[in-house]
Amino acid sequence: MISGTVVWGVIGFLLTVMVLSYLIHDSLFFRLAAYLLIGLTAGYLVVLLVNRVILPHLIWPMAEASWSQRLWLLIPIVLGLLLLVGQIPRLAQLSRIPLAYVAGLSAAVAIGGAVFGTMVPQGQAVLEAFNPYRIYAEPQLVWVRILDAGVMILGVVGTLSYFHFGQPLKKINRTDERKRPKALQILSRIGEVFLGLTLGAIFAGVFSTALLALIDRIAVLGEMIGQFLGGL
Amino acid sequence: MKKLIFAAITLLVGLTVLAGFFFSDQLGPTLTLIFEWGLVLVAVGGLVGMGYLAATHIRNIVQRKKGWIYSAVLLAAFLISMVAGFTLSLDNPFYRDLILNVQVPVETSLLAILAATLLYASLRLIRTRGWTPLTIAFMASAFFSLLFDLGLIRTASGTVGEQVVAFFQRLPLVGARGVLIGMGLGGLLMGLRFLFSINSSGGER
Amino acid sequence: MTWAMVGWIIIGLAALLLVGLTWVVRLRSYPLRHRAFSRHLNRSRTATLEQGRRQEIVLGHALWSRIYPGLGLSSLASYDALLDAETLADGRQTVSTNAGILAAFARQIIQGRYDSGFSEQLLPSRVRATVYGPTTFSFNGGLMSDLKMQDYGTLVILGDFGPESAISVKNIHDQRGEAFSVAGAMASQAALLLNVPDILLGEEVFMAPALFNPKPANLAAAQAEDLLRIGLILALVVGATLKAVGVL
Amino acid sequence: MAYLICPECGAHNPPEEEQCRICQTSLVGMEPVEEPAPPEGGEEELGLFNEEENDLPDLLQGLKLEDIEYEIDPEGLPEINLDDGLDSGEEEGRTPEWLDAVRKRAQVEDDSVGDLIKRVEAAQESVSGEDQEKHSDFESWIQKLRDEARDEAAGNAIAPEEPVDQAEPDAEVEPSKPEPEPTPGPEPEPGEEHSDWLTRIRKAHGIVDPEEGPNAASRSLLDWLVALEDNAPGEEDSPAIRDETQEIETGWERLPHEDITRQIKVVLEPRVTPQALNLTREESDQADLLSTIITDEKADHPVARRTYKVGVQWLNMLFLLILVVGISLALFTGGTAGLAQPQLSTGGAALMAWVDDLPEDADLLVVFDYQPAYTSEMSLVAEPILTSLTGWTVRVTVASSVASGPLLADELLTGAGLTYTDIGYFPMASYGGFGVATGLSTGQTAPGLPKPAQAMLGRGYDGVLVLSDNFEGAQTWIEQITARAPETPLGVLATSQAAPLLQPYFESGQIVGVLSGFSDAVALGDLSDSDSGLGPRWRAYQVGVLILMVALILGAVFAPAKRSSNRQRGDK
Repeated sequence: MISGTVVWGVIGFLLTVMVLSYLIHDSLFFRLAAYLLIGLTAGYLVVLLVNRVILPHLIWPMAEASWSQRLWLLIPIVLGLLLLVGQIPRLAQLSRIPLAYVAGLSAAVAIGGAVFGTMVPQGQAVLEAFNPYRIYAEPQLVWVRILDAGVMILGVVGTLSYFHFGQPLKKINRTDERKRPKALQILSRIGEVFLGLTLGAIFAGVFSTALLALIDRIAVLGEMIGQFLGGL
Repeated sequence: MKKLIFAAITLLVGLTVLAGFFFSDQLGPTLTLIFEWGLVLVAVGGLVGMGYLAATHIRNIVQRKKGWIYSAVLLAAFLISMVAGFTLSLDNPFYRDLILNVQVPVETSLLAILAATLLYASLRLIRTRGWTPLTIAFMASAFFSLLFDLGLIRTASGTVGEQVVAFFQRLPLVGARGVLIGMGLGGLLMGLRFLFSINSSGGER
Repeated sequence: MTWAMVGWIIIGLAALLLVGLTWVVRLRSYPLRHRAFSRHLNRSRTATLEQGRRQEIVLGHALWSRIYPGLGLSSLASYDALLDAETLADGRQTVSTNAGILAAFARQIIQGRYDSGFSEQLLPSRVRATVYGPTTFSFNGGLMSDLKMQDYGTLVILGDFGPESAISVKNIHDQRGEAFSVAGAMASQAALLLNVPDILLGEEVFMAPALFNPKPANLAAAQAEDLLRIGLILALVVGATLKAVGVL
Repeated sequence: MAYLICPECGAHNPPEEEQCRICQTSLVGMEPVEEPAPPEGGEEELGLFNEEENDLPDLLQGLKLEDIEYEIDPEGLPEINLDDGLDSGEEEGRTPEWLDAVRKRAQVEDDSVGDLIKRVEAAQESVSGEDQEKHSDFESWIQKLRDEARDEAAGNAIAPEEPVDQAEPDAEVEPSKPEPEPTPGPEPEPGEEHSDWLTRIRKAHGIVDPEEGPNAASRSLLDWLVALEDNAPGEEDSPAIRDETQEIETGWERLPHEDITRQIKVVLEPRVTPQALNLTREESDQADLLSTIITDEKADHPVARRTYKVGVQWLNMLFLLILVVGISLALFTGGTAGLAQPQLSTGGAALMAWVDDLPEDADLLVVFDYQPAYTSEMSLVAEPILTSLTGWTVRVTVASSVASGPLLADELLTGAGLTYTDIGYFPMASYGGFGVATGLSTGQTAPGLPKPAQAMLGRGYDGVLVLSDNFEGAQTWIEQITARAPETPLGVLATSQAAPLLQPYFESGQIVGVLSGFSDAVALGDLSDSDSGLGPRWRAYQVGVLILMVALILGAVFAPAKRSSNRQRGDK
């Protein structure tokens, strides 16, 4: 009697071989594995969205709620229906209403998130490096913390300058089109270095993670082949 | 006229949510309601997306487009997964095994392919971008990060060496803060553009 | 003054600047950097059209990006600027995402554009929004397959996406096509920096709509962002000084 | 009127523009060019094709575009037979909608098609104004030229009076297309003296009439031009055209491994009509214009083509082989000697200390924010924590912000012998973080959370553990939870790619600790324990990382130095 573990192990082995065959050449096997993943995941997601979002947020409350609450619940139901019906080309305009709603919500979330979730906390963190109580908290290595603070403001300001969109306002020819206004141009050189340092460190992390996945797959293949040969 | 109505809906919802950030006590319940509806719409949008996915592959099969056989495999897997999910429920061990034992090997293998891709790409960094402060800093940073990761550079705790190493390890954060603040600024302007319908979500010019 | 108030001041200033520059000043021109990017993109898309090949536009993985708020919206704004009349007439463009709601937005944009300018009976094919897969990796698997099965000449990656997109970039290069990266998380930018010559990093991604379609509204947003950034830089420097002397 | 010509794409821009409307190339410093004054008399009307109109993609596009609000009733417009042939599927006598649009555009818009049609009408009017007999039907006049050209080419005598619909008695008839109607209009016999120059030019250029076929008789000049484009590729090497070539930079040279340029035929001199033709100035102008159109259509477009370098593929395969073989050898050959033991990060040590201090019946909220692709790394990172918790009576509650979260939780926690309660999946991570954090802090209604989940969040937790595969995901949860429920300790388990940017949150005290990446897992594990499998994997990991470092160095060493100057794309 073959156990489920063995069956799933064999399936995992085959799928791994099919996908990794892509490293040599894009093949029928890779596509089969990829489309199998898409199909299964899509079906799973439909079930998940219905069972974990639509039902608990719309249908179940509808059953329990009072009449006045049901009126409120009708709004998302109608919006959802409009989004669905709007997929018919002739009725496309109907989906503009729920999309306008989502656009407004997304815009507000983006604004709030950008300011209160990113700009303000990150700005605070930059300024915090200059907090004298923090710098002189311990007598030793004060210079390291002062250096930290200096590097922090220089790096952040430099990186921001690097992102400046516009060219100098004075007339330019095409060879100058990558230039920024002078002061920002100097700062942007520093920012470019810090940006490189950040992306380099992240690249190392990304490669480490991907490498570990490769090692895992090779290990799985090796173990399965070992078991197979051992079983002969 | 229709454009005005859509713009008004966007503005009304957006301003209410923004006001909710400010008057969180007074507008708390309203905010909750708006978010609930948004969540439902995003979920319905997810279902619509699945509809697009299915429609694309049904079209491929009907029109016998190149690779239609893969579309057939996809649709079969989609139907099996959906029917099994609704009949067996998400907590059924077999269903969980079915999904996870396909997802894990295939996705991990895709990530493994990324390792090879990054290896190829690392051969081409300078060829692609040239010797610039950005690329030099990028290479140096990647190098030292990998060395630290391998444990080839070790420092005793409480020494100046440890502080210096920690200082260099903090440098990537500086650029990251700059990027995050900049992205926040961009996000703020982009949000305002949609809020004021300067960028239309309807596609008309 | 609390930090929350600082946040509201920033929002107010940004709104005033944007409205003023968009509807009052109505900029006719604002010289942007990275023109090379849009020139290369235009050239690549033109060559793709002339060769009868397809364009692939990826809108990213999320409308509500987690830590990069606005990336989802940014991808829609950039796509809107990329959807030109010749592409609509040619119809050989696929716009893809793994977020259903983003796909719904993209479809609406496409539909709106066709409704306002085309007799569809004359079109050999139509630009379509599609979802290759519902999750990041399933999407990438679908994209990788499609890039190999069909003849793509240009790949433009917009919005919020991860480092796995580097695989698709290699695909398009193997197909003798060109890739252009706009946005993405820092991890993806770190991965793509190595093999995508035309890439916008960090905040530069919000310049994309103005680069692709330098209409007054887009230019106004770009200049407003520049002005705010300069203000922010000054505020940080002043704030750091005040903090150091113990005033803040 | 003056205009600026874009140095990049050649588009015409108004003099006040600072950048090209088409390709955004800077026009600053460009000298405005004066549009040549229209020649006298009928020449303006007969100067049918200016540079913009030669842009056939635009012209074809214009045929399809209808994106204007019409102000003029199309009924009032003169008839021009543009539809026959192009719309073979149309019902006879019915004007297709796109043609109406084109005609309306002709009245209201200055694009290539509209302007072209206006000029055609102007030509007809002016010609009829000068001489009622001459060219009263422009289209049939052009058609006549073609017929004559064909007849002459076939050695027949030109028969001006020959009915148009009998021009091609031996033309092969396509069944799918309806037989075209003869174009109405007066007999253009006086036009003959002007019309034969065109025939001769066409003969001199050896141009095969693209209109040959059943619909030829009723096609218009516009239709003919459109068809010319279709025929052009087949006529590329026409010996009749004197070309010179030059290198055109196609913009692909920046692509990593090759510079692509292709030879593009560019006519450097205006066409000189053979003396034997004995042309008048008007004919000569028309000859130049037509020649330019024809040459433009025959010329190769700057199509980008990368020559595919097999060598690069081999190099990639070589490195892949080295990577796979190196990893395999490291994995499957025994021994752990010579391995450098990684140093446990301070964040990792702090997290382990925090877990050790938890009460045995601790109440933990575990957030699953990683995708199945990262299962192998996340399992290794989580193993030390789960091992510590095994045997305790901890109560674990699970929330997920990725679709596969519930499945991964089942695999990871059940595998470690822990029981847990799943409070749901949040389609939007930031939204889920907001809901969970609100629930944690208030225990009251949290948006996006079903009631059972709120009940689970109502009680206080001894700690929250976030398992995330990326910095962004982890940061979302950190910011939401530390901002709304700061009293709840938060620990993070993350992949290597999230590690570099998470350390500061630990230093600032927002999180109690962060265990990230394989090196932390190895530092906590026992390399000598063969059951853990860490030793071989760590060895393989070291090999892989070293191969990457070598690749980076080789890539830098063998990169051509010239790139540093011309590889400035995107300001990098």
